[in-house]
Amino acid sequence: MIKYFLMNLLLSGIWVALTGSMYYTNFLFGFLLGFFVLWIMNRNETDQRYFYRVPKIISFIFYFLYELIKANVQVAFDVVTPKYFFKPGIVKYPLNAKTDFEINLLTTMLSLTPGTLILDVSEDKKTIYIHVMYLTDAEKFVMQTKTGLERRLLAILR
Amino acid sequence: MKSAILQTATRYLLPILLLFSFFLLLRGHYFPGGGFVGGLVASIAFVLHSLANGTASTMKILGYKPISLIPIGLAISTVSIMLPMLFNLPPMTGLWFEEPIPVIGMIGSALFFDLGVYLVVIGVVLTILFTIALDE
Amino acid sequence: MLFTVLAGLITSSLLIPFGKLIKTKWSILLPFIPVVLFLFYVMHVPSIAEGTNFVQRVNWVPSLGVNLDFRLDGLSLLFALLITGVGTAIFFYGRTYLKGHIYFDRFFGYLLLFMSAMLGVVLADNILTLFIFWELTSISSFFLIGFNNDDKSSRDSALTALSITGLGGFFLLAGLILAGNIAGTFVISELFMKHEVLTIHPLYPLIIGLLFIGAFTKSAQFPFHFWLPGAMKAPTPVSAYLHSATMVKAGIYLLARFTPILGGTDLWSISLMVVGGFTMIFAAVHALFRIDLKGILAYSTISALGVLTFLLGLGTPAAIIAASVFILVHALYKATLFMVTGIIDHETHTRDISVLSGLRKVLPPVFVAALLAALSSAGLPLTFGFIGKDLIYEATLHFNENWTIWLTLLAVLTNVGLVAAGFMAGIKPFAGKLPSAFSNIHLPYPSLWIPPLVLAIFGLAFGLVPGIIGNYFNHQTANAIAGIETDMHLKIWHGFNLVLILSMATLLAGTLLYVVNKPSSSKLQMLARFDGLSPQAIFRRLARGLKDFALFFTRRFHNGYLRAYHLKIILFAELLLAYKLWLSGPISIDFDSLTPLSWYEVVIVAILIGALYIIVSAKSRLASVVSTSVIGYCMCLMFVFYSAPDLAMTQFTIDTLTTVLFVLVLYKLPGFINFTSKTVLMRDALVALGFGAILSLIALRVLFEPNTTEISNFYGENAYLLAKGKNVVNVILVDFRVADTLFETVVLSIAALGVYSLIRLRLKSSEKE
Amino acid sequence: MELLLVLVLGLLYAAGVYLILRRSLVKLLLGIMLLGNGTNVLIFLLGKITKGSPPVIDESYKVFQDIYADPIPQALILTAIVISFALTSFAIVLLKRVYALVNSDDLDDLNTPEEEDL
Amino acid sequence: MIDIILAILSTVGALSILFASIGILRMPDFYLRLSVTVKASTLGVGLLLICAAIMFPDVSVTTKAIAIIFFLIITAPIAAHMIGRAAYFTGTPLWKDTVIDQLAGMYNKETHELESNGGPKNSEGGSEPPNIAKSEEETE
Amino acid sequence: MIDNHILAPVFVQLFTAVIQLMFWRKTLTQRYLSVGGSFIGLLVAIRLFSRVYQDGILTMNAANWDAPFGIVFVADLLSVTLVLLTSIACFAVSIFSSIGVSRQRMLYGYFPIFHFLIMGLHGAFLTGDIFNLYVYFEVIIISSFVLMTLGGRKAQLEGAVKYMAMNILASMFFLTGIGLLYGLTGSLNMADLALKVRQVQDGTLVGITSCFFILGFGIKSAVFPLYYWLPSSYHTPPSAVAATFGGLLTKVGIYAMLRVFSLIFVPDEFTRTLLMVIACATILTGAFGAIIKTNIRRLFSYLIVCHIGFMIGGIAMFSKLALMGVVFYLIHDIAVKTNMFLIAGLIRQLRGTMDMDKLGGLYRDYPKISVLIALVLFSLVGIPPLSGFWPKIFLFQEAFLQTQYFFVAALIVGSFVTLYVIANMWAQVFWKNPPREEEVDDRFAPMQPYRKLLMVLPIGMLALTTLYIGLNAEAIVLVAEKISSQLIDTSTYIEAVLNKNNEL
Amino acid sequence: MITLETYFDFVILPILSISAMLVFIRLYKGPAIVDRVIALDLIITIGIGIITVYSIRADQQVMLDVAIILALIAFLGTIAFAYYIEKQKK
Ligand code: NA
Ligand code: NA
Repeated sequence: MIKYFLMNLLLSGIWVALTGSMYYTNFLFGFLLGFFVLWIMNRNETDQRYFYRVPKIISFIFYFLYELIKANVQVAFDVVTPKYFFKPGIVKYPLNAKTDFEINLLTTMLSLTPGTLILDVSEDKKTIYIHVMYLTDAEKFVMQTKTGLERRLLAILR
Repeated sequence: MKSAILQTATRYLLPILLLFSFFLLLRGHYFPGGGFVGGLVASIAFVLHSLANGTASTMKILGYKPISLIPIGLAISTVSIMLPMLFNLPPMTGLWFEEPIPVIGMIGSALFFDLGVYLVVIGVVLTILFTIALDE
Repeated sequence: MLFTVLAGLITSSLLIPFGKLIKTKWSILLPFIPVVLFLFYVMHVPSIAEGTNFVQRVNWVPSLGVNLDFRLDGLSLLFALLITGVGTAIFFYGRTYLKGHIYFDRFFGYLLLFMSAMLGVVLADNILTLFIFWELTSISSFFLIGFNNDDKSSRDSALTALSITGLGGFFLLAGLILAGNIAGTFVISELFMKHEVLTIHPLYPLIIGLLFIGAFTKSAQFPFHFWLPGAMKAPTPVSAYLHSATMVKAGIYLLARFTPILGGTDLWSISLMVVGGFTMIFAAVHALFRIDLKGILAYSTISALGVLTFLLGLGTPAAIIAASVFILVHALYKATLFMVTGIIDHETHTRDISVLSGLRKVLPPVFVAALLAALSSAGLPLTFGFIGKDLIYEATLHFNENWTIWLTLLAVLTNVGLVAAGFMAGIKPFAGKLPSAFSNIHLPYPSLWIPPLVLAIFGLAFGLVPGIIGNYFNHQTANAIAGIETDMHLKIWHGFNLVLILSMATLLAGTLLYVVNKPSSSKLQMLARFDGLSPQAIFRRLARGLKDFALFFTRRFHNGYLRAYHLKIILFAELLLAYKLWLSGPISIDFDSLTPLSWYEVVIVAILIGALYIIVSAKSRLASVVSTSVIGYCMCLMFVFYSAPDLAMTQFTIDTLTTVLFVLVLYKLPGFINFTSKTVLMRDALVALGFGAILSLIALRVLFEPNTTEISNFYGENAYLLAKGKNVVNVILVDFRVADTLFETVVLSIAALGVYSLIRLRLKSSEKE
Repeated sequence: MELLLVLVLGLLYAAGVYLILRRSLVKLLLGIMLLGNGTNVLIFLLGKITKGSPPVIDESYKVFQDIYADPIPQALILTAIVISFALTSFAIVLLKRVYALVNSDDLDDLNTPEEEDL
Repeated sequence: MIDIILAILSTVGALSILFASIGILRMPDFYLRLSVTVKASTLGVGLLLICAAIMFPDVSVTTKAIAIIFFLIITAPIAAHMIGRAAYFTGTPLWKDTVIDQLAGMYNKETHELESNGGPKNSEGGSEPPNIAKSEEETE
Repeated sequence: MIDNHILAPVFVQLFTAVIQLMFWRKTLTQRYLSVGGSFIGLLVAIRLFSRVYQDGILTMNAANWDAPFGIVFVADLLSVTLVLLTSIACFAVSIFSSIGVSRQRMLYGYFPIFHFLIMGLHGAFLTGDIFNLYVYFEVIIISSFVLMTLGGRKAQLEGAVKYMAMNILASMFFLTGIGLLYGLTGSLNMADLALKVRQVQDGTLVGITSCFFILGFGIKSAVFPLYYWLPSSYHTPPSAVAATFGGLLTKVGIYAMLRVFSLIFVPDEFTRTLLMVIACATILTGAFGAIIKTNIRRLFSYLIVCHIGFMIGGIAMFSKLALMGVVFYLIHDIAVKTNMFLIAGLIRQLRGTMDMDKLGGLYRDYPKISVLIALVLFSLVGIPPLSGFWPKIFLFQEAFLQTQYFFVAALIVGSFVTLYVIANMWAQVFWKNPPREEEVDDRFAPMQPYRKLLMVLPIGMLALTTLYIGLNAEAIVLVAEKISSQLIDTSTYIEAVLNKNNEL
Repeated sequence: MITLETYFDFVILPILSISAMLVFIRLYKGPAIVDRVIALDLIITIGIGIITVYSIRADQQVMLDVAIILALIAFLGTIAFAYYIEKQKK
């Protein structure tokens, strides 16, 4: 899989060299072009993970950005209006993520989403404690996150 | 105090910061940066590591006591400064290779001097901070 | 001459390594040094008598005008003979007196040093060289007075003596340099020609004032006389040698030496007459109340020194002749009496004249010596003292008409006292019944009693044949002092005249006084009631006052509080700078030349000021630290705005590190406690704001002062072309000004080493210093 | 704007002076740091400040094409900052030792009577 | 066209930062302040950096901008986590309307270790009451 | 004349220190390195001195940038004389330290830091650049802090805190002054500044700027009313350290003052009056303090203050004669004051205390050492013809010429108090028997002979130096005269630094 | 006509500046030390924003180097505070 990624990078590099334009959009374009070429060439290979994963990553990024903006707007609204709408609380969240890298990525994502903030990870790395701004129901919040962010993230990583 | 998140983060922050410090060191002659800032950033990398994992484990990565970097750095600086005297030039005169080297640019005694500064700064900052941290 | 001066010095320093040797029978070598020197100077007598002067010049510090210039004339020779002659006697006497003393070698070391120094003083032909030896006499005297160093009173006396003579010495130095400056030379024989220049100079009073302080302290003139009785704590040979015969006369020598240079004015004469006159009568009276033999002798010495000063003050040829003779007279009889006292003390272990009596029976040769000396001091005809006294009266009688009676009366009264004192010291212990306690006393070694006897016999011989000393060579002394040819004809018999009547009357009155006066400790105690008014007490009070003031001053300024020091430093800076700023006039601001103002700068500055306020008023350390960081980051932003990226980076990283450091150390500390009162806070705030304002104003002024940019232009133009770098700041750091950077890294390294050792090093208690 | 910097440096000096007149060792340290900053601002200001023109020669040129900020004060301040850092860090550790010894940061508690001299 | 994009990006960025600032000022407790500020400011600065990347034609600027964004993204949550945890540890009170505090009593007092399941096992006074404030006070 | 080797004294010390750092914790090696390095340093200094004495001013353009663009190092006679004296003192202290400093301190970097300190001093004397001078000042300050606190007792920490705070304040004034100077002239090279300062239109600004240097160097050299750090700290560190401090540190302030006020700001009437007032007050302050102290190191500290006043007075009079006095005094003072503190250390070794009330009996027990010490003590007092006497002649002469009678009086008071306290010290420490014989803690007697020798040898060496200064005063006067002429007429210095030898 | 430059100067930079002011008020008020710490952290982040905009406005991309350093190491201060706030309580 890393082989494909490096190949893809090489292709985009060649593209940049060929066109002679160092502008970053050109590089991006070269990357997409390279991806497409690679995908075409390796359609019949057994290991197709790279070609699934890239779209997944892209869709995850958009998902994340959407969540980010949505929540940001919500918080921003709350911040500037005189009345507070939030119901904060600290929630215990059992982790599906196993490795350090997974946990780290998840916590970073969670922390960067407005309304949630990781306070700590338990010693055995099975639980995280999240400070949530808009908490109607702790169980519901845990379920939503599990099916939303964590599932999507793990899908990319595994 | 241990934080798993911080520990994991330092695992990739340490190389990033070190890389960045080299970057600052090498380009100092052309852009903002240089031995001082480079050394400071490098030492911050280790300080961060020690905050996350404990000073003992950072010392293990370093291998040597940071205090031993000080004479090495000073020696490099001093030698690069006295080298011109061999060519009957005043000490501290900049000596340069004729041709520029890719990425780094011109190689000269100034760079060695900066390298000495870089090492001294790392040695100094880490000696100070680790000494205090270990005195608990 | 140089060698004679150095002989003592060299031998003295040889005693440091060879001290043990000289404690053995080799000690017999010691007296030969003064003997040889004495003979050397005796050999010069004929030529000096003919009026020849010897000069020797050895360059030493020519660029300063300080050279080993020596000159032997009548005055120097008299003193040189005294120093070596009495020295010979003292060395023989002292060798026996101190036999077996553990510090025998040290004693003679000092004595030799002293002899050298004294010879140097009298022979020097350069006023600074003279001063050098002058100080050496003080120092050797210090060591000799404090010779019995485990005795507190010895130490105190030594200290007093050194303080008084030392202080006088510094005044003297100032005076000599001033005189030398005005005259343009430090060479004494050249100064003779500058009499006119010096005496009409407006600073003349200052010169002689300084000189007098030097001379009076050394020669124990009132009110500086009190160190001399204290100096009697020294072993008796020392008292005999230094504190009667030679060193105390250094002041007299100085006055005599400077008479032809600075003398001859009313100021000179009157000062000397007043001080000398008062001293001689004051000390003579005091002598009568003493019961300690040495005390009597000390006061009579002071009185005699007063007489000499007085005579020099009179300044007439007659007076000068009198002085030049009296110096010798006094030296001979006083040294004798001291040595006799030493023998008495040595044998009876007391010097109390109310206890001592009848010793003539057990110490006959000593008695002879003492008697001769006492009679000489009383001025009995046929003794040398008689001639001395005659000359004194001669001098007073032939001074200014209006004063004759008073001056003569003064001289007579003093002499009456001196006669009585001389008898008390020289006759009283030997007269009367021998107490049983002293009956088993034996005559000591001849080497102890021969020296005084010899000196006493000299006193008699010179009296019998005054011509051999006086007319032959002493008139050269007088010539040297007067600076002109004097007319000296010493005779045993002048005929029956007023002077003789006065002499006889003095002798009679003195004898009567001796018989009537019964000094006792009760009288002494009565006298002690006036001690509070004595110069000694006044000096002591002054010294204590000075010490108290010193304590007050030191405590006041150096009170242990760092903030108080800072306050004083800052206030001083403010005063200085404010004064300068005030002088420099109004400031004009050229607004057009300023860079435009931006929003973000104002905000950053506002934040910075806010952070400053937090720091200044914070109750919590961490809040202060956070605010310090804020200031650092604001500075960083300012550096970014004003085109200093390197600075911004460094400021930021270093600030972050400092914060980490602070936090590492501070978390243990408790919160600030406010100890200080509101008023103090207000005061400090005012001081601080004042300082800030001053700095701002100065910066503002300098800001609008045009400057050249030659160097920074050079850097800009050559950074790449010559130094191959484009970041000019970095090029400066690693090339143009690399020396700064190298040593800056050294500073960093030292700090790190310091931190390391400060934390790690824990000394064992035995290693603490 | 220069006047702003003039104000800043005055206040930095003032605050620094105020703090070194206090009893607490921590405040003393902070005061010293502020004085250092004040001095830096003064040097920076008197080197004649300019905006938006760092003394870095453009990549494509060998000499400056435009005005540039005076690099000398910057180099001086850089040195001064590093030196201050050295002093400050040593002083901070000194503070730590003092605290360990007298259990406060009150300078008056540190005063040692003369009787304890060696 | 590009100017309009830049204007929008920069405006959104600046406003995010402004909201973060208002948030840190207005929010009633520390955790809320922390929660609001971390992401809003990261987002805001990120957007401004993207503006810079677009404005400067050089690749180096783009890479720098990306690097900065990347560094901010990885460091900001860590910093927030560390300080939040420290605040909780030192008993910084939660807002009075806080709904639930499942962290209460989970820390081992001596070792500072955090348990994962079933609340505190070690006796030590059992489950601690949630650390919810009645009013704001100086807590140092 | 250009000579690329004039920094050799600096480099010798730097190398010694760096190599010692490489032998961290090997105390024996460090001792050998220290003595060896100091010895080489001394030889180098002698060579440099004789070269400069014969050939005149030598310069070295660091990094080959002509003055005023780079940092120039200048060896004029004043510099090399001080370098030579510092080297002598360094050699002596280095030997003394090998015995007089505890092994624990050596384990934690005593020697390297000592050599860094000496390096800083050499650098300060040799540099021709005002900011570079500041850097050396900082080297000196930081290394002296460290030496002072090494293994600190409470009193040492107290001393160090005060020393630190006030010295940093001094640096602040100094650096501010440099900033103002740069603002006025755009230059940092001292010779160049000399020329450019004269072109500044607003003369009052130059005056104001000079005040900052007076303040900065005034604190450094411990003058009234800025002296507090000195008596607060000098009695605390180990004697070898105190010796370095006492002999050399305040003198750097005097050196800097001499340099800056001869070259850049020629003292005007106001400055001279100010300095004269300061000088008199300093002498009295030192004298008062010295009278009341019973601890010999505290006493010496105040004597340092007192004698600094002499030198400041000379600078205030600013004439050839006066400066000869200052330079002579400086030379004498370095040798003597260093030795005084070594002696204090020896006395402590002999008796276990430095309090005069508890001391005694040295003359009885150690007569030869006592004689040696007496020689030094009386040199300090200026008993003629020992070294302290000669410079006073110049000072008196010039004071009379300029009718500075207050200064004459202060000189007399200062000299007298010095005499008194030293004589008193002699009586207390050497003559008097120890008040409690049983409490005498003689650590010297049980030492091995070679260790005894190593302790006394440096004192003897310095005493010989002092003796030479006193007895061969002519040589010193000649040196002082040359230096003084160079200080009065700085054109040779300026030409030597700024000569465009490329164009010649 | 409103150019992007004037927009940055008169809209974006003032907003950022005001934000910094507001955060500083929090830093001033506290109340807890952790509040001050996060305020400090936010000020630095805003500083990065200001530097970015400034570098655009001054056309000085070297200033972004400063921003990189800020972004990389600013959190060290926060972590140090956090570390020792906890330690202090221990
Ligand atoms: Na979130
Ligand atoms: Na740099």
